[in-house]
Amino acid sequence: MRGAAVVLLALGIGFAHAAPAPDLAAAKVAVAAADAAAGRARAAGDQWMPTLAALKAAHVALARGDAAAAVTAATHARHLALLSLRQAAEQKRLWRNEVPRQ
Amino acid sequence: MNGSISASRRAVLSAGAAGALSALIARAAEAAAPAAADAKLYPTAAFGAKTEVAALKLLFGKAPKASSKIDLGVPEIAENGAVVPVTMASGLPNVTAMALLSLENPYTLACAYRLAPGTLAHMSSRLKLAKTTKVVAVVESNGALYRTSRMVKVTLGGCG
Amino acid sequence: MRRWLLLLLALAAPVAAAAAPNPAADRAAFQGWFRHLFPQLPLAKYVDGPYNFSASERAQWQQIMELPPYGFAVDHGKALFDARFPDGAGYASCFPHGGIGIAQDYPQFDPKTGRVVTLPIAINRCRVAHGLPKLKLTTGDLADIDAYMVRTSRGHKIDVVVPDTKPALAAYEAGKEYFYSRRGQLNFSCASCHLQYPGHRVRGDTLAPALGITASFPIYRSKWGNMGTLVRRFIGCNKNIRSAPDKPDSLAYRDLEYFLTAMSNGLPIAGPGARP
Amino acid sequence: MANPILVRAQTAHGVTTVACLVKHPMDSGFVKKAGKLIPPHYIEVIEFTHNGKTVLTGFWGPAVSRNPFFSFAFKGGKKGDTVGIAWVDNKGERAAVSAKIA
Repeated sequence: MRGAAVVLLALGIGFAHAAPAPDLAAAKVAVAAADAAAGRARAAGDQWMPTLAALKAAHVALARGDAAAAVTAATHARHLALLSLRQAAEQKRLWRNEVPRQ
Repeated sequence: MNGSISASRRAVLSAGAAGALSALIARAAEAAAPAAADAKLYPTAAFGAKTEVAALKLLFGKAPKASSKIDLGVPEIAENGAVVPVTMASGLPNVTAMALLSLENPYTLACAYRLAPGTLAHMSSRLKLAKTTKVVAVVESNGALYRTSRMVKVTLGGCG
Repeated sequence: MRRWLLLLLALAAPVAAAAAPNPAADRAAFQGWFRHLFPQLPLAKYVDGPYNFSASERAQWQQIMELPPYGFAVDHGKALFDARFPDGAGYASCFPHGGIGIAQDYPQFDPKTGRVVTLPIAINRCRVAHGLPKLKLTTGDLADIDAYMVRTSRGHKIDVVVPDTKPALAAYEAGKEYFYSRRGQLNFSCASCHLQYPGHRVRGDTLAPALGITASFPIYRSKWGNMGTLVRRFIGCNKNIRSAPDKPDSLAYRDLEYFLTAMSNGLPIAGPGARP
Repeated sequence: MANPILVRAQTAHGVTTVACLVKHPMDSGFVKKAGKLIPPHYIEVIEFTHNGKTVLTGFWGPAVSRNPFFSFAFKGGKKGDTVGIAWVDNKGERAAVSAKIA
């Protein structure tokens, strides 16, 4: 799981840097995608606080017109949300392993 | 006891300080106002001191000797630095004042007490300790100052 | 063929166990786990939480309990509890036995709404029934009223009933799942700390055992400098593991409190409490 | 009741023990809330009397804990005697209470 996070983050950061400066339209798409992922994490009952922090940073950057920063933060937020969704899905099965038995 | 007070007075006058505990309490006794606290008594300068030596000089006008006859009860590790139970007691005769100091706090002097005759040299209070520190207990007995100290470890809580 | 059959049975058994929630069996296993961890510790002592594991912390706590810091809250809570509503009624009218000595029966499952009702939520329901606004569920006046009602119940044995109905058992099971599910960026469950590592330290703090943990709430926490309900602590725990907390009146927290308190049935109410 | 004081005074074997809990924020002036320092607000002088006569005067600095607990003992004092407690803080606010020795 941690490996996956690193790869995803690397991809996200790589994308943000490799692409020619993203425009506001692209930033809006990225923030909307992050919002959607965070919404799914909330619905799954497993939202991470760092997701919310990154999401807020993305919205703030978007509001002041900094498309590059908005894309970076939104990508980070989306990946964190996806990780929490994966954790929630795993725990649907795994939680019973922690229950003490007689 | 009278001797101690006048000695303190002299010391304070010579030190040019405004707030000697002994002298101030002598005034409180003269005023004898029941169930009222007089803000003018507060030894402001002593509470602004940043070292033990300065605080004791301003408060008592003298320096303490080490004593094994003071029981200072502090936890080895504080549960929470904001509420550290501290007890002090002394078997020394004729105790007229007691004080607690925390050497690593922004201001060294934590609290000071003036005891009337018949009041026991035994008390319990709770202090804030900013970090791991030596806590010093000071007792004025028969006009002389005595001190003892103990370390308290203050850890950061993990469970926000 | 026989081997296949055995394997099928082995696979089916845990699934069957999962299908039918059984609070009594869960409680036996839960309390059994703690007896296994601390064979010397009598059941009723669990309500002292972290103070079972360090003589020095226990001594500090006992000094603080000489004149407990929640004293103001209990007095204030009693004054609020005894005050009349504008319609002439009072909190006493909303509860059995006039609200005195009943904290051990909460949380309860309300079949009408299909929801778990904790004591703080019941206090707010009483207000709403008499035309008053709800109070904040985490701290302040409501925590003080809670403190007073819990104080009148001290020593009463916790007796949370999970009715043998589908919705009640579902709420119970949801609370159980919440307790054991890892969440947050740090990947901790409630059980990770309070079932697997009670008595161990997280930096400066000693972890309380989950058994009996609800018995001392609401608590005066030195770190807060005032009173807080169990939900306030849930929120704090969630933040500690980098998990976005739920709303104080969320079903998640109600169900969690339901499960957690039901696991402590038989232990005495010890609240309100004082913690670092 | 804005600033209550809880008192317990008990006498045994000729010694009276007084314990009190004082409701006060005891703000040190070093703690920040929302980025701003909370101004210092602490009790400076606390006076304990037995039947109107001072038995102990305390001087507190900001290092005394919030909602302070304090206990001490004095010789003498009978059941039914009055113990008085009065304090004044650095803002000039004050409170007083008296209790009977039990």
